[in-house]
Amino acid sequence: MEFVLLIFLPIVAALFVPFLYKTVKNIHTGWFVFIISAALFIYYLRFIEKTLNGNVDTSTLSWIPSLDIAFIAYIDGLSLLFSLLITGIGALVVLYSIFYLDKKREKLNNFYVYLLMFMTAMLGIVQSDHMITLYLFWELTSISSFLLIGYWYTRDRSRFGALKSMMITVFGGLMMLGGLVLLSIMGDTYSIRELIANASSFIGHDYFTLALVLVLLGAFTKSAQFPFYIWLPDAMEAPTPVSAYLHSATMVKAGLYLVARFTPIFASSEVWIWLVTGIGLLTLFWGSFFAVKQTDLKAILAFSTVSQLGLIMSLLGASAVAYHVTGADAAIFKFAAFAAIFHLINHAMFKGSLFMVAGIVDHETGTRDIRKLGGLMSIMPVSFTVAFIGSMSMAGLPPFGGFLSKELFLTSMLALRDFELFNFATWGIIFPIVAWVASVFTFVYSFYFVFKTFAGKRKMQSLPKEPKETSLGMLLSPVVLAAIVVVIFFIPNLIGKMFVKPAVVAMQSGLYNHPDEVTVNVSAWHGWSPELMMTLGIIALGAFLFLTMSKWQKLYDIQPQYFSLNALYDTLMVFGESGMNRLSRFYMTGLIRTYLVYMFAFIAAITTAALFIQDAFAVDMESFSPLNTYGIMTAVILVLAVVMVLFAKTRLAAIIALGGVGYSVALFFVIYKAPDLALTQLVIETVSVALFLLAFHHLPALKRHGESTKFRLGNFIIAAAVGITMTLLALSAHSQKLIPSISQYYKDTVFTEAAGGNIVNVILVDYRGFDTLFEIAVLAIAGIGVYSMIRLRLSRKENSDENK
Amino acid sequence: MKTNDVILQTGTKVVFFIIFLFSIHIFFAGHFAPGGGFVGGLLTTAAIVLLLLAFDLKTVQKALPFNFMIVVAVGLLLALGTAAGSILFDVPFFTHAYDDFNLPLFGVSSLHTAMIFDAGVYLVVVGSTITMIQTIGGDS
Amino acid sequence: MINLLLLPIILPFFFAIILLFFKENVRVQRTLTLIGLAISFTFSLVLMAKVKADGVQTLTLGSWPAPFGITMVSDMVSVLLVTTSILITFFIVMYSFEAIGKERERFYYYPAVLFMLTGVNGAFTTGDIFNMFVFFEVFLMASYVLIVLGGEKKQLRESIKYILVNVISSALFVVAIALLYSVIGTLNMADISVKIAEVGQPGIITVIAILFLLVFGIKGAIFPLYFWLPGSYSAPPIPVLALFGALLTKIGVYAITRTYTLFFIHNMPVTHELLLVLSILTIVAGCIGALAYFDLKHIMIYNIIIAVGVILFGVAQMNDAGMTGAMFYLIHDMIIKGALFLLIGIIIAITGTSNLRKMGGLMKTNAPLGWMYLIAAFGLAGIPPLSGFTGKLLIVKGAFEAGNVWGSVFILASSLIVLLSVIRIFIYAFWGEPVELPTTKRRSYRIMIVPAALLVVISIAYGVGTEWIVPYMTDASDVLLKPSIYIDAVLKE
Amino acid sequence: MEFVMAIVIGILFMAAVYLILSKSLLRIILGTGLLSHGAHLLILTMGGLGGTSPPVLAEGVTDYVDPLPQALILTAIVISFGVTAFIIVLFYRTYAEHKTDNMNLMKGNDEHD
Repeated sequence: MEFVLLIFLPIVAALFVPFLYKTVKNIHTGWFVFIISAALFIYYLRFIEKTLNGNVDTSTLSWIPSLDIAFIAYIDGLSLLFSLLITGIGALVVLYSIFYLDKKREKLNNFYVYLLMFMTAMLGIVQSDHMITLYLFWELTSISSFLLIGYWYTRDRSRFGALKSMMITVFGGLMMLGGLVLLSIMGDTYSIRELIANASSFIGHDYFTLALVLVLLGAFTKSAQFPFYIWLPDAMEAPTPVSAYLHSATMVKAGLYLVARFTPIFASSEVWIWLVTGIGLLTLFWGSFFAVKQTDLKAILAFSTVSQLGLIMSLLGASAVAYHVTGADAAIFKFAAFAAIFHLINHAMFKGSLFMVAGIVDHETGTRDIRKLGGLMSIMPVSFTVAFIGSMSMAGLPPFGGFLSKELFLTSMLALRDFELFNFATWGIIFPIVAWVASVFTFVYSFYFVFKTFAGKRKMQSLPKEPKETSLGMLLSPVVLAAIVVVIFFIPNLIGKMFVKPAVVAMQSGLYNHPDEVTVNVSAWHGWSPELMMTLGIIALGAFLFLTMSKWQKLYDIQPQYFSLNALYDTLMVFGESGMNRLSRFYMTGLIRTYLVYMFAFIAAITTAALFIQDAFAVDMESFSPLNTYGIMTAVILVLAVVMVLFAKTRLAAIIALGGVGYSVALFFVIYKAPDLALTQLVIETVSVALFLLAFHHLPALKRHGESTKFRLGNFIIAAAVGITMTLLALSAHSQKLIPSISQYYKDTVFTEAAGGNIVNVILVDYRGFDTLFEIAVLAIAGIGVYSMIRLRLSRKENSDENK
Repeated sequence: MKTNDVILQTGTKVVFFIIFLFSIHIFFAGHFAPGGGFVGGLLTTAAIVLLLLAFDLKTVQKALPFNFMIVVAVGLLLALGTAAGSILFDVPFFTHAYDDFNLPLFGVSSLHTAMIFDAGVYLVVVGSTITMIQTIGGDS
Repeated sequence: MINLLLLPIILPFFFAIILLFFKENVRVQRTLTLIGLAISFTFSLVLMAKVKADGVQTLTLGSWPAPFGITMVSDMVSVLLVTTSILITFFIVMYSFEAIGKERERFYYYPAVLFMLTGVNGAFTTGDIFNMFVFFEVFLMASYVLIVLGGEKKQLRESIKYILVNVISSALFVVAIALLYSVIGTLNMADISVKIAEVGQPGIITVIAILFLLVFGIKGAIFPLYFWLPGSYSAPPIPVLALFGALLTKIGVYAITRTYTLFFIHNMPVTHELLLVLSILTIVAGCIGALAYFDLKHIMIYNIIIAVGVILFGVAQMNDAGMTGAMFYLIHDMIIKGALFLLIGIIIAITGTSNLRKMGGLMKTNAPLGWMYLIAAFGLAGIPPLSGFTGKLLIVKGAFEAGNVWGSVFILASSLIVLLSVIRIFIYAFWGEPVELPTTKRRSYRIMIVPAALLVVISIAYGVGTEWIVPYMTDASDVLLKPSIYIDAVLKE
Repeated sequence: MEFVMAIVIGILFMAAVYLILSKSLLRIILGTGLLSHGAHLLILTMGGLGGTSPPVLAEGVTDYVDPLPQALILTAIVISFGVTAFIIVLFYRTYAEHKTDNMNLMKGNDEHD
């Protein structure tokens, strides 16, 4: 079985969704989608056997072999773990959505099409070994996320959020593509595995750091790291199942996946370790700090997600240190990798359940505003329990999974102090401090989320709906997730063996041969270690802050609205519209003269510059033919006629003067032995003048329309520049005849081969008859144009956009 | 004024025929002396313009009852056809043929397919310029 | 059949002439136009197969030896462009049945379209620099007729500007040819290449090279010669705009590509660096415009300019990846621009306005249109696996390989602006609260949507089926990068 | 003689550009006329002006003028004639519709609404 095809199963299934939605009216379309994702989940479970032993499996579907582009599904511990999360949580979310979205009121066909599209995209990202197709799926997640956030597209906030998320994530994706292409050039392959295998050959390449930064831009934008996180809170406009799925458990983890996947390549770089760890910690702190400020349940969760993603990111950064140290020191950084993956699993579970609860509260009370909520504990006991479990896990308290991974996290951060390279000895102390402060805020917002909603006084009058416990169906998924959160606490090492260790081996390839070599043993009790002390501190300070929250929460209002990253984004977007509009207005005047001035100035400037810089200007008097009296006389006449055209006061004078120029040109043709030209020019000039005269009574009088002196001076300068350029060009080109003309051939063959005597005419009808054929076509088309211009007059309206 | 008009008109008729004949001459001269389809065509046009100046548009249209757009099309077809004739013989497009023929009236004359092509040129030039002049003149 | 390579030029020409006989009979005109285009398309496919199998096809007209007669050359570059042009014209003609109106149809609309196609195909195929000028004039003259056809106030006003600019550029074209002829003494492009190589491109030829860049740059709308384009292109009805947008600027791009790969190749640090800088500035200018407007037509028109910049950026790399990418992107852009213009034409027909702020909620009434638009928009922005991706990927790769790292990153970033500009149309027109549609003006768009849909489908196929297209594109890029292939084919004895 | 011609050509281009940049439509059209004259004379000059015989075969003549530029000019002349005719009509139709020949009053479609 080519399991690469399974990546496409959801999107192929999506093709049937609209059909099912239309025909099978009484069954919720979600059930079909549920079956797909559940089936995939079960299928992927089978791979655990393989990854347990560190084995991998690949499957290829070729796409553009000539450009070496293919879909290569590659399943190792890391991609399997993600695939399971995607399909497993996917199935639960779909189950939840079946009860959450009303099949009568909502356009379910669209919803599930997007969701299935997204599932394919995610599976593609985590399984792709080929960087180009990885990018393909990467953008597909951005697109499906765009469509899902904009699902209720008549709402302003939805559209705003959809665009924002797309702009930021697609930007990251494009930059990432740049990085991937650079990698492919340096490593001469598109395959990630092969890159990892010969990474040593291009470390230190000129492009190495640039590629690193570009790839990280992709990861950071997708995983909502500082300062790109701003799209995530606005993405909460999506229906809650979407938030639970995309914006907590899967899509945002794609960035983490990418960092994990590329760790073996980039870990050697100092920039990588500093950026990933530093930005991760900053994001952790930032997210947790601002989560407390929020009043919308989903917004709190969004910021908490940002913060948790930062936590995992920093762990991934720390894990790269393992490539720089050996022995006992290395063990602790290998530890970080374990912690990262472990927390990733925990987070997916508890955050998924929390989002679902937030959805339930919204569904049953009609609001997500935490200021209007309170005391729901007794009305919605099951929901409360789930929320409690999730929040406590998030706060890092026992007996929940989050506690374990939090401890591992603190251990890793403490270890960073002792890392000797890259200035860590000096600055490393910052890491545990920031980690600790952030954990305090994490504690605060976790409590804030669950207790402000469920404990305290009931505020019935402020609720739009009479609250009640929700249906069993909707509770099913969050309960399952909450149960897992508890279970993980008790069997962390089993989880570690089954999922985490194989993933760690995949991630830190080169450091291990077999998953069993990852010697991490998680235990709830690990002695009176510094970590535990820190945890106790967190609980103490966190509890204090939570209890006094109403006193200091106002402090957040000090931050002015215009001084934030969101404001920066808004400014950029406004700049993109009205700013560009103003800029464009500045030079797009709508006047053809302005445009011609730009063009002529550029043409004259660049040609003259090139002429002199390239040392191409030359006047070779030898090459010129001797002066000729008639020629000079004609030249004088011509120039006089030109001057008359310039200074003509009436249209008739101008037309006659123009004719004068034409006849002087004809004279030149006579002088320079071009009888055909002379004849033609003569007749054409006559016919042209006749045309002018025929059109005469349609023409306006010759007016200058008050051209100011400045205006005319400007025109004169441009005109003089162009004129001089032409003279210089003509002189230079004539003085540098490098190769004689081909025309001797015509003189030799005109009689013998073409049976003619007038060479010019024979060239026209024979040697270059093709020119003539199409030149008369031009004349014919001009005739058609004149005819239809005069005869067809559709409207005198200024604006007629409906195509007549 | 009336007499003047009559004199002018009669004069013009004469001049018209002179120019017209000259234009035909120029057209045939083209292959060996200055001239050819263009100039021939343009001269014919000039002759007709002269008529237009002397008479009014309607009279001229009556005298020359062609749809000049069709003249253009025929001219184009003629030119294209001459050039495309070579397709039938599978020689490169535009390969002309010429030979001496013994014609009943003209005696031995050299006939060249380029001449047919040039006739097409002539027709197009006449057709399109007259179309332009007629439509411009007819526009009020 | 040695004249095969002429058929895509001659057939539209022939049908255009025939149409002149049927001025009043619109039905006959429509039928003949479609038949003519279908036949031309068939022969262009045959020609493409022949070029693929036997290499560059050449024909020196009138049986004269090569540099003396006019040589027509069909290499993969030209035959690809010719085929695509015919195809797009076919769909636009189909669209015109509903969109252009009986009046225009009666006044030589179809002949003008076919004449323009003749000129376009001729310009793509000719191997003679002066003959290229003649073909330029053919399609220009036809485009003058098309842009002004109907004589609406706006059309007249904008036509003057359009014609003025093109008259200037034609004069410069003649000047450039005259200068080149003075120095090198020949007009045949292969011969020019040989002779320039002989004298090693001294300064004067570099200057002439720059002059040619400016001439073609005016047609191709590169910075700072593009200013005339947005205003002029927005004046004519949508089918004409679509034709212009899909075909005309591409001729400028083609001509730059041809001259800058075939003969002006001995002083690249000057000429190609200039091209590179101008192409980037072109993209910048296009991006500014694409964001600045709230008018459907303007947004799309500025996207034409961006695409020109991207293609020329690829060409300026002068390496395999860059050139193949440029070819990919060139053909992609013709197809997708055709599709997008037709689609926005339908939007304008439905809403009765081209102002984005006056639209909304079309998703409720015209969902299929919305999806098609979205796909085309993503294709334009180069989202894989749609049609714009491969080209952009290769261009970016080529630029990295050539060491233009920041240029490459810039190209990637510009895709975001392209995406933003076209997604904004989607968000404003299709999302949001539905606005009241002018019922009186609304009419069936079903006929119009067929050609648009077909073009979208072709663009999808172009992206997904890249594998089948690659060999053609690599052939095209080979012949561009190895002038000897072209020269040998023309000057063979 | 080419030197003089180069200057004449320069003057033609200069006058043409000057007229094209002015506000009056009529003057703009005059400018395009001068422009094509300049271009044609340039081709002629580039072909060399030193020949003694027109390129029509005659007994005992060998020093023909280069015929190729002449053929090119002829083509160019006809084309510019077509364009000129078109422009004249376009011009007066525009004038009729817009009731002005002042280009400054024909601001384009670049309104930034």
